[in-house]
Amino acid sequence: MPDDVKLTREFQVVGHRKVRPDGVDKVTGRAKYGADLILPGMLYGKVLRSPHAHAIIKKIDVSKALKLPGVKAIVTRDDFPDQPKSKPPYGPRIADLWDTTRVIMAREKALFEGHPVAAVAATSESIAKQALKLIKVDYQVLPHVIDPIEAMKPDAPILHEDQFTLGVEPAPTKPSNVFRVMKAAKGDTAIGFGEADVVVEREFKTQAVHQGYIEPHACVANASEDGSVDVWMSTQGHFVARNQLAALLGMSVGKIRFISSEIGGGFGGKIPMYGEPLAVRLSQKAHRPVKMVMSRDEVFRATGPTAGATIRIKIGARKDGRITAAEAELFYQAGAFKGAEIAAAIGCMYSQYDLENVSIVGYDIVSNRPRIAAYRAPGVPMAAFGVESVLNEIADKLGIDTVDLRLKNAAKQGTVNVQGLRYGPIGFIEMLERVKEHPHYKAPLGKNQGRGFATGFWMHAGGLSCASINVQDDGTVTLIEGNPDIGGSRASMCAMAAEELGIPYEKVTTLIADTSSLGFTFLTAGSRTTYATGMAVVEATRNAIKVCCERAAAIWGVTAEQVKWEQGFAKPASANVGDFAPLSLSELAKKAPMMGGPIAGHAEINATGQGPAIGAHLVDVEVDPETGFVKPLRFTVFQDVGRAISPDYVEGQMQGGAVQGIGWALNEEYIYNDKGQLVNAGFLDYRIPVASDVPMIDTVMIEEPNPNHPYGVRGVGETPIVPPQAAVANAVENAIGRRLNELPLSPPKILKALSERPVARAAE
Amino acid sequence: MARHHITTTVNGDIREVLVETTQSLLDVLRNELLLTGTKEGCGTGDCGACSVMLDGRLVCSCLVLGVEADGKEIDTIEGMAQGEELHPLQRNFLEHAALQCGICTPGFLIAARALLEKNPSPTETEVRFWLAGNLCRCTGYDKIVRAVMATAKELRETTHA
Amino acid sequence: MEDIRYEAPATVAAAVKLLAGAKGTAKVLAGGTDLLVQMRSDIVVPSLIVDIKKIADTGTIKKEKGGWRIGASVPCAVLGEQAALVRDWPGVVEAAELIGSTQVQGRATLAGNLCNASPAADSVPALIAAGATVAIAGPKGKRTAKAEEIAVGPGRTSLQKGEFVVSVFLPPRPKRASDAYLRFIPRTEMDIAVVGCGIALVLDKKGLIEDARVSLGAVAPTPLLVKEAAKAIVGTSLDAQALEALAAAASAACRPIDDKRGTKEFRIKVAGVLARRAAETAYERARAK
Amino acid sequence: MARVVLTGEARRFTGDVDQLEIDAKNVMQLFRQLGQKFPELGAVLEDGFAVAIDGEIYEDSLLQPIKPDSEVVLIPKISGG
Repeated sequence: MPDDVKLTREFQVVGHRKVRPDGVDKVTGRAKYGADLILPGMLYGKVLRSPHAHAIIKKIDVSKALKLPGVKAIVTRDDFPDQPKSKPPYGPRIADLWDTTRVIMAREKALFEGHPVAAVAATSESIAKQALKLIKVDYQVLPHVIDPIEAMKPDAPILHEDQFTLGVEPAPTKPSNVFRVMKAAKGDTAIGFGEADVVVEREFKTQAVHQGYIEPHACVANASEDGSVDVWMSTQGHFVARNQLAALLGMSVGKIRFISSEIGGGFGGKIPMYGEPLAVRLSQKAHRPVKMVMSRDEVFRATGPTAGATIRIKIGARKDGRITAAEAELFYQAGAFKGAEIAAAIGCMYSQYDLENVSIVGYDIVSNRPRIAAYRAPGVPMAAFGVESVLNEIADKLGIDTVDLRLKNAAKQGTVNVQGLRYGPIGFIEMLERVKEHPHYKAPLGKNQGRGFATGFWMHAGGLSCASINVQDDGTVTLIEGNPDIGGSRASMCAMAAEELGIPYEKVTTLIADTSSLGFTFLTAGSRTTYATGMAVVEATRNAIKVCCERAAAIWGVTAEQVKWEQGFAKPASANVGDFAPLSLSELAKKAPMMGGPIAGHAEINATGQGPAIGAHLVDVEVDPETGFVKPLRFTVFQDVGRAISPDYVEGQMQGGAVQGIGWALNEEYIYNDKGQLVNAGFLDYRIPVASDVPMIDTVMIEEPNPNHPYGVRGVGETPIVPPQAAVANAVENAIGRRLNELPLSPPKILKALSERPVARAAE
Repeated sequence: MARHHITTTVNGDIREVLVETTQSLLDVLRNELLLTGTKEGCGTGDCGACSVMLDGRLVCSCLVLGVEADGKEIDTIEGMAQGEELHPLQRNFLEHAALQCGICTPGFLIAARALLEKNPSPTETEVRFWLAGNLCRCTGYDKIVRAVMATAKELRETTHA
Repeated sequence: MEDIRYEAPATVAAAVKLLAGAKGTAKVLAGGTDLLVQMRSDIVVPSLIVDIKKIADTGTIKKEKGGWRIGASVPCAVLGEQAALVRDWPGVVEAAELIGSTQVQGRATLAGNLCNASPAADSVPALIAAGATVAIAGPKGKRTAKAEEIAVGPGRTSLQKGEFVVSVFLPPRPKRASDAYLRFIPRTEMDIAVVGCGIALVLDKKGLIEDARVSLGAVAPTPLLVKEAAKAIVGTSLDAQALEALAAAASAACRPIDDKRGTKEFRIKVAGVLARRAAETAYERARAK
Repeated sequence: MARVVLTGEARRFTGDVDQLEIDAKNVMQLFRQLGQKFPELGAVLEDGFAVAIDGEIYEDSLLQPIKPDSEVVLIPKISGG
């Protein structure tokens, strides 16, 4: 973006706390989410799922179910064409179609408990449910494997007979559950460890955790008789879903229109499609609209949690706290299909530090679990849990303040990370100084209380975004963009457009386009929406302003260059241009139909310049020494947010991420029985934090405007989930004098640790 | 499947509807009466998204059979605003940015109103424990609790004025 | 397809007749907070649902012979609204107010909590400690049972075909008597007890414990009445030694399992901790009266 | 000539080569030339890699100019949640 002068002026709208435009509908129950659409003649779809973790599907007999009155269509694997495998390495946008078609409907084998095997559309939910019981599936049950470390063993049951580990030399001849081994290195860690005065090596374990959005997946598919299809879907990216559906069903993209409903939370988990292709095929077969809504049980069993992981961390440091070498081995579970986010972990886990010698190896491992989906800074929190825990231990061993240890090693402008990326300005040192100045850092602690600190690094994304802006006859403005609004992004889009135009925020209405009304817009994910789509919105608005200036120039008989746009008015660019009364947006809009047509602007961009997004968390906890219960008492989140367009919603991202992290640290986990079945597939026993579990979450927004964005925006959504696991674990360690390296830090584990000897500390 | 004819008062309107025995009140509200403001997050009483008032008492509508609503009065989110005027809780939820995705919001509002009717001066702890049955995954609860506290204060001041 | 019959009789006799004559599984519906969840997941597929809320008296709380008669369909949320009941049985009320959420308490009942026969039911150890009895109606007429006699195993009760619980009775309280219930869960709310402990105490004029009942939940297939634990504190002023003996007796009585909610070792240890803490609370409450 | 740095994943396709000089005016030319030297890498560049040019990351940006003295690093694409 060339025109960055605005970074210094005082904003009228941007940065102010405005009520979101979609808010009233959401507090009155009017907003329509995935499950809220009802169409005439609509059928209800339900999915039959495998009770087995690993089984060959020998035969599926739907004849009885089809005869049940009210059943209008049934689909199985036979209703979906098989897909080719794509070539490695797989970028984020090309989920392998061979995998994806098997995620939505099992083909040769059921690969996890809850794997779809058939789907029914019927005139009522109860009939559809009844029909599922009449489908006979002949399974040949196979041995299964749940734990990724077990899945790596030579005698483990193999999920995919044609999967040979990538990234090892020589190329293996036996199939493996390890899809790939990924490496990154810088310098020489052997030399680095040789220079170290203290070396700490620890193994950490985390469990699979679910995004836990409150709205289950839901869609309505309506196939028309002309071969086109409309899909209403709760999704983080309807353009991506449309393209994927076209590929899965062998349809042309132009025949498919996706409309994004309001979305009840996603956190990465609503990027993939699950029921949509099934609903579309059912609708095609039944010639009626079909609604598919998952139950909570299905959400837990069959949609992506994020990877559980085993992580080995080894860090060496000199007496003065300078790190001399850092290594990591990452064993990540991908679920039944490849795709564990080891690349992101490798790229981020040590990246806020200026390290000379680093070596990281990551393993992407399949096992009989649902395929993982992205979850907020996917892949990074588990690795950060290990790194930040070990740094805490090193600080203790060396008797150095834990923030000072980070300061000693903080990345700065010019630092090169393990992937070779050289940083521009990066405000990590400034953030650490802010932490030290904060009253929370020095506040006294009571008995059985402890304080923990951790930092986190994430790269927010850019990518494809489109926006279109229409100035209406009366001077109001309709802005059209393509990102489903999960957390108030429409408010930020309105704010940026209003700021550019110099008109009140209330005069701008933002709509989310369907996939046929706007160019391809990438996901609401990767902390990219306000950054990338915001950029498109600003560019589209500036294009409309250009038209406004041209119209004013025509009215005044001057050139467009002689007109400037200021606070909602076209004005002569200088006194030399002439003495013309400023023309407002509404005056220009009113004249527009007679001056060549309506005023509009649009932009289709690939937002680049994605950059680091760093955060630091400080937490106090109290541990009940007799029960191991951990109560978070105080929590402060520090984050470089670039510039907060909607400060309320930036704070909300920081608070929400921190609390998800608390849940991850203390209670959340997938628990399987010996048959490979999930035993806690509900909110009763998959324990996300409730209101009484957590304190207020204080936020410190550090606003160092991002030079790559016209308003200085930095993506903020994901970073806040990176530090809390380690911060909480460090606080627990500080409170009880024992270190726990396995998440969740459940009371039984803590009570057990309390019966063991406390760790020795150099500082004491 | 046998159906039962029930007559129930929803947000002051008398409604007659045929319900299946196994249909929950939530299903009846959403699918039969087309009142989709009440949400399903779990269907097992663990998330509170389906909170409604049943004869003046806060319940999860997923844990009530539709047939049990016969002769009862039900209040849902659709009846919370009075015409153009939002309930102070609704207004404060907006002003305090107490929602992100908004799927849990109707349940929180119904539950919070029930709290303030019972206890006009709740402490932060009381608010948190009363609302513990309403799950929110986006906000970390901070702004929700603040919005409820602010509403309580506002209502106390209006009553005393 | 199989139809589920729903009936809402107006009298106890009519309910008994329906239940006794049912083919297949007949379920009593009071609050429904367990039944609806079980039906949804096909754990229970009833052929008959008998809603008892239209039976007069199942919905009321009455003072009876100095004690409290609580109808089988009285929601837990109502208990805390009765100040006199809370004064007499604070432990029972606090247990009832721990069942699920505020919303769940708007429906869930003490009788339902008992008859669901979960080893971890929150109100049951409190009821057992309280010496509560239940009034049961059945084809052979009315009978009374002790709270601890209802559950015979996880999900199984001693109720015979055609029988249902009409009310729960909490006995009258002498002076200097009180009770307490504590449970351990990994969160602060919304969980099933990993361990639960109800204790009811009566003190003499000197402040020594004259009578005690101790009950533990979630540490055995059914909630336990632990007489040894009570014995450990009777005659004491709940001094440190008595508390230790109580904790040891409580832990010794546990026969828990490892499951997704906690380990055996954890449950045994925490049972002792909770017994101690609940006793202290009950003792303080009793002394204040 | 821009200096191209190959680390981690990219090195799987380039053997011992961890740096090379390439005369490319934009990313498309860079990818083309890398593909000529390392055909296996060339096959996956567009789908699998982003580039960092002098510390700024560009994904799917074939037309992004590269200056003669630029440092270009190949980085595996990652996606967010």
